[in-house]
Amino acid sequence: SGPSNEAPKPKSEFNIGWSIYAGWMPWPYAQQAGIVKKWADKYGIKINIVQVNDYVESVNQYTAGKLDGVTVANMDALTIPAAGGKDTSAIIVGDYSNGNDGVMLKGSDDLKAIKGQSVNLVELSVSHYLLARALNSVGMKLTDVKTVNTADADIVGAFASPDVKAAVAWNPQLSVMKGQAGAHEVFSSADIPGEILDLLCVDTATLKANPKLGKALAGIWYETVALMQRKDAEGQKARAAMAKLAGATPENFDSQLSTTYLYSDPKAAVAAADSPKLVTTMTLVRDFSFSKGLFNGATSADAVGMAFPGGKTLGDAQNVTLRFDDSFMKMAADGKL
Amino acid sequence: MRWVNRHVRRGEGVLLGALPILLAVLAYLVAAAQRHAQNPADKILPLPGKMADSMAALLFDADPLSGQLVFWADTLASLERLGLGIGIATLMALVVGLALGALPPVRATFGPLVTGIAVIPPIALLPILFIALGLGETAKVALIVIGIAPVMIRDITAHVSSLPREQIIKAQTLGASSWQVIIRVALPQAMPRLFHAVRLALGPAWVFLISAEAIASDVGLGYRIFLVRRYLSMDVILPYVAWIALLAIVMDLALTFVNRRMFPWAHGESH
Amino acid sequence: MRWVNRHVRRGEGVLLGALPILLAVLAYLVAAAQRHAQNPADKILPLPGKMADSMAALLFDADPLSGQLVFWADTLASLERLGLGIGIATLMALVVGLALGALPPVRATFGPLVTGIAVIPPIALLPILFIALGLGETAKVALIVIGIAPVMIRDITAHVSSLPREQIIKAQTLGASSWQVIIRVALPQAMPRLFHAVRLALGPAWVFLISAEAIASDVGLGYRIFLVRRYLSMDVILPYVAWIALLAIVMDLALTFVNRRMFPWAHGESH
Amino acid sequence: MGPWRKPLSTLLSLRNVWVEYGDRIVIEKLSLDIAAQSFVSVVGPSGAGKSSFLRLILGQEAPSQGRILLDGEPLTPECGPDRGVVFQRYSVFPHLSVLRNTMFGLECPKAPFSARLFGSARKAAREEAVAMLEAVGLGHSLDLYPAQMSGGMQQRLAIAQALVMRPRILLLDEPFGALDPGIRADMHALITKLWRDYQLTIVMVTHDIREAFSLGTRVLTLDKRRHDPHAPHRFGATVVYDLPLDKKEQLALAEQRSITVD
Amino acid sequence: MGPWRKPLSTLLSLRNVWVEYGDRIVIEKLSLDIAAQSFVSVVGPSGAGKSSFLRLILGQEAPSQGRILLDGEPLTPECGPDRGVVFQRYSVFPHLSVLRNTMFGLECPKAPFSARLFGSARKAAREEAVAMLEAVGLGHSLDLYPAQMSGGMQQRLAIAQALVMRPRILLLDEPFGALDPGIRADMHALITKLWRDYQLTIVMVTHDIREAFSLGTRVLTLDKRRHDPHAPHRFGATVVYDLPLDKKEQLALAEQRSITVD
Ligand SMILES: Nc1ncnc2c1ncn2[C@@H]1O[C@H](COP(=O)(O)OP(=O)(O)OP(=O)(O)O)[C@@H](O)[C@H]1O
Ligand SMILES: Nc1ncnc2c1ncn2[C@@H]1O[C@H](COP(=O)(O)OP(=O)(O)OP(=O)(O)O)[C@@H](O)[C@H]1O
Ligand SMILES: [Mg+2]
Ligand SMILES: [Mg+2]
Repeated sequence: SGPSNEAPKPKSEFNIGWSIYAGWMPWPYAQQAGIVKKWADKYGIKINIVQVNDYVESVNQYTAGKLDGVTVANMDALTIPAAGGKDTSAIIVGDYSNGNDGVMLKGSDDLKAIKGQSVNLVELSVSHYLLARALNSVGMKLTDVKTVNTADADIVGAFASPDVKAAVAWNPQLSVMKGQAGAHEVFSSADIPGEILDLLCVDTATLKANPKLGKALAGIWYETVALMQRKDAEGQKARAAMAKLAGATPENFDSQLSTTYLYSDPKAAVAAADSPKLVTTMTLVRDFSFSKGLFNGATSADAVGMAFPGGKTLGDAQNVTLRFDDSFMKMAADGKL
Repeated sequence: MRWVNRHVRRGEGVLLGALPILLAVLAYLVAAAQRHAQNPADKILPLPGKMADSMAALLFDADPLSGQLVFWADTLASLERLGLGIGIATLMALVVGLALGALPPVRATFGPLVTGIAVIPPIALLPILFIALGLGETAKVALIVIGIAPVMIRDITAHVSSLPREQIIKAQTLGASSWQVIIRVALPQAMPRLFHAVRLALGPAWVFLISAEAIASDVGLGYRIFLVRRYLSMDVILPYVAWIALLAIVMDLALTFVNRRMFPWAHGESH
Repeated sequence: MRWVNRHVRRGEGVLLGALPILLAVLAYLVAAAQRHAQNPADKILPLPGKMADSMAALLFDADPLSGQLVFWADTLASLERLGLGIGIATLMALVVGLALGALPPVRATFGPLVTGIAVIPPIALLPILFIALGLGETAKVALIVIGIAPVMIRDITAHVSSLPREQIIKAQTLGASSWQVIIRVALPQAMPRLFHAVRLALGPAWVFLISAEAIASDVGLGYRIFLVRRYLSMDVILPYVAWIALLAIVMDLALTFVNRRMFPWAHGESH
Repeated sequence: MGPWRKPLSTLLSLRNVWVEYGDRIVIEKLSLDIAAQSFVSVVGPSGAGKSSFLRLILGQEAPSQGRILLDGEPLTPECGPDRGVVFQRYSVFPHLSVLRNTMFGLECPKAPFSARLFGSARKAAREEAVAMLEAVGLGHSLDLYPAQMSGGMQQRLAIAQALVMRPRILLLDEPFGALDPGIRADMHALITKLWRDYQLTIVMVTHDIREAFSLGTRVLTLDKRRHDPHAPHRFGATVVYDLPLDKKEQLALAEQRSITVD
Repeated sequence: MGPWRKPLSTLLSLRNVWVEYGDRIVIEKLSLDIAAQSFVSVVGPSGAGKSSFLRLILGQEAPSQGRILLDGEPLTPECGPDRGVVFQRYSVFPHLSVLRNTMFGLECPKAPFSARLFGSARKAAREEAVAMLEAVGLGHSLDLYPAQMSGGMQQRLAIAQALVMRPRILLLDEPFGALDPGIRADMHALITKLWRDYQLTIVMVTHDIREAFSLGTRVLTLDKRRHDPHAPHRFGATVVYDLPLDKKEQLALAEQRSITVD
């Protein structure tokens, strides 16, 4: 299947949406520092890096076709565009959350104390998934707690309220919540490494018609990441600029980066994409998503098909709408950009 | 006949009024059909059949966890919050509006404060609201009240303070004290305007309700809309919005009706 | 002297009006000091010194990359959106309100549609709005317009349609057509009410502006508030909110002043 | 004014007209012809239905039963510049100054789009309006707004506004009630002159019997013919006296008046 | 009414009072004493300042210069149940029926908190109000709202509303202007009776010179003493004639009137 009966014509201007998250800050920095323009010029195209303040809205806009690509977490790529029938290619596996998401409790440092409590979190998001995995790790189920949907922007304020005893959040909010008196992180994504992946996804049809876009994006990404990883003044300057863009202090931003496992080397990213562990992870994620009714009314977890490097598929092979495409990362690894 | 003089009979009025709404519905159907012709899985403008399916599940199938019928539980929760919020705001508008409108020293003292509160966007101060009121029902009702009451108060104040001076003088020559002027002259004449103000506040009240439910909630029409917004499930959002519109229009009509019934003197053709 | 008769002189009025606002500030300071006594790192009610520090950075230090002074860039961007939004809404309120208020067949046809639009909470339809209008300025301005115009339209409609019937008749005996009744009788008498409606809409307009900027923007007062909200930086949020309130109050006063100046007939003491 | 006006053609006819508000009958079975260029005075007790009667002719209200004919055609419930009116409660435009209130009627027909005149047309209209305002004694109050005027001044403004149009049919509802005797006499002279010069048809409600007789060519009395003391609203008013006046009677009365009062 | 009322104590005195609106002088250097229990008729041209004069006594407006004394004390710019008023534009409460409008004044003083009476007190107030309404000819319209009444009916309601209070000072601004001669005569009799029985002090503005003389014990004429033809608003009005009347004159006039009109 595929969304369109007519193949999109090659075009020269593309919009890539991003929202504030530690692992995605290289994108706006690359835009400001001229790296985007450099690579776009090289391939004779124009790329606009568009900020969408609200994460959900950025993914919605991508699904609706207003953006050609978007920064998104693996679970949301599956449940929003892919489950909505939009054929999507994940061309860059940027990082995985290695403590960027966490379960917070007030007054106890034992996860088991969460039983029966109300937990504030962004429902049906990776936080929800993390909570499910956390409960699983101590032999509980989601039904053992009560979830209260809370907007991501408000979760810090909510956690400051005496009413709220438990919450699940991601960075930068999580780092502020950890600073609160009597608050304990009882479970984090570091306990399930590699399961919460942060991707750059692009519309498959657009990518097919314009492979240059994929090359330019990969070029931008790995140049910027290499720059920010440098330990010298240059690297520090780049990180400080990203911190400012994220509204954080440089120290706070560095601490966020420390819980983000950046695949700064394209080889590592290719390895992660090719690893069978990705299939296992995505199986867990899709089973959770399906159990929460996120597959658009489908009757089986197999309804949405996924393709992995090397021709492996998961779910309905006739209806593949999420493709992990390592070809551009490979080009970067091989220095062919 | 000149258009200013063309009066429309009741039956005709209903017909005429339905026309643009039907046209809007038709326009939607055409647009949706077009999008679906291009992409049969389009989520943005779902077809009626899809909406009916999704809604049927929410309407008739009990939630396995809570055992509730989701749609009705949402409606009940939202209406309760809305009713409380509008009720409190209306009461405040009446009491504060009367005091401010009828008593110049009170107006001088508290008018600027009310203006200040009216122009401060409450959603910017949510963290403070959370600390003060927690995250429960109180905070949601409070957000509605803070959102709509100042506008209503200012409207009633303006109305009461522009009552003809003669009436106030006349009441005093008839022995009325300030208190009596307020309850016998200002209050009854403020009532039709209060009804009008509530009608105008209905739209904003729903906005604040939905915002409140979007912030922290586990049931409610706004909660559901924001939850499924993550998945661009317009097949749920659109029927929910239509339902909200229907509820609001019914409230609007009921208010108009009660207003005309209770205050005939304010609506009789004068000459 | 009875309170209804106590008139407050201008100077006294300013003093009286400042009183509760000063008290509110004082209450804040006490609460903040208390919280800081318990937890010196408290972020929710920051002390004035902390706010001044944070604001100084936004006010005077240029952003290294863009070279802009953040605070002023935010203010400019927001005011532009707000101005456009309120301007368009006001114009719509005037044109549509006059047509609906003065021409019964138009009112019968489009009144229900306007009511429908008025009661649909626009934030529930944000996805559609942004999809239809893109993520640029248009969508933000449109959200403000959709948010405030219907209430304003309904207010002007109600005002115009309750103009004394005698005036309409009188104008026709003086040879006026429907069009002339609208522009020479209804329009000028709707103007003072329009100013009032804009004043009442200021608060909601800021709410919608902030909501729009919270979702899709990269500059603006609302954007900044939502950006730093992730860090619970009340030391930035509170000054920003105070600044918004100040801007709004200045607009409110300016509107009141212009209204009195331009339409003396509507404000002169009548007897 | 005089008998040569009498046999002129019928301008307005009311045929078996009723006016009801809910179950309250105000006007009952009223049939009446009004000749062109007549000056009809209407008198009757307070609440009888005189203002309602004027509203019928004005087209502001439609009768609940019966027909009204203007020049033999059914009257559309709508009024135009052929009919002028001074309402009982002086209703002038509160947002226009005295001068603009009076110029309004001169501007509308000539400027269909903007309803405002410019240049020489404006100057001419202004002069005409000022002349009329001077005739009603408001020559020195051109720039006042209605809220700044006394009751009598607003009344005179309403009169000037209607007269400057020289309508075919002029409807006056107690137009001189709020005026002092001096100004009232000036107004009588003014209206008589305009009536004669422009061949208007005038219907005037008044409570001043002498005024009714001195100005009118015909005096109508509206009152209830039957009374139910327990439900007075069950019967409506109709014409109980209809006196055509000839010139002599009028002159005599006018003279008597000027002796008694002035 | 008669000369025995004349030498009574001064109730109200105005000392060098001015009323100005911006640069428009309305009342200029007015000094005047009004005796208790007198019936003062005020006449004068339209726009002279008669209504402004009443507003001064009422306390609705403060003079821009000068002092007003009531019983020798400075008048607070506030009015209470000791003063009653009928405004020129009949101003009744639009949200109350005829009966409730009239009962209002009876309820307020007796029920400070609720401003409503219940039980027998209510019945008594109702009876008193109905009696007064019958006296002004509105006995059959108890449940109408002002918007459903004719101009004259609203005027009579305003009169009933004021009279039912029997205030010490009653201020009437053209109270009988909108009434037909029959009802007007009834009203004259009513007001004279109440004035005599309750020893009221009445100040009445009227345009009917005969009414002024037949009812009043004193007739004041307010007018400008000086005129600047180019800037008429630069001079204000003051009392130009002040005629105390004795009983004989009044009776004669009253008789003449009943012959001429009825
Ligand atoms: N608010 C105001 N601003 C300016 N002038 C005013 C204002 N109110 C009244 N006036 C002027 O004061 C003068 C006196 O008005 P007032 O109503 O007292 O007259 P009056 O003697 O009662 O006249 P009438 O017999 O017509 O009722 C008028 O010339 C009027 O123009
Ligand atoms: N909207 C209405 N509803 C009910 N009754 C009404 C309404 N309007 C007028 N009436 C009644 O119609 C009757 C006639 O009113 P109208 O104004 O024609 O009297 P009028 O002869 O002009 O009296 P006046 O001399 O006092 O002005 C009155 O008894 C009044 O109560
Ligand atoms: Mg009448
Ligand atoms: Mg007057």
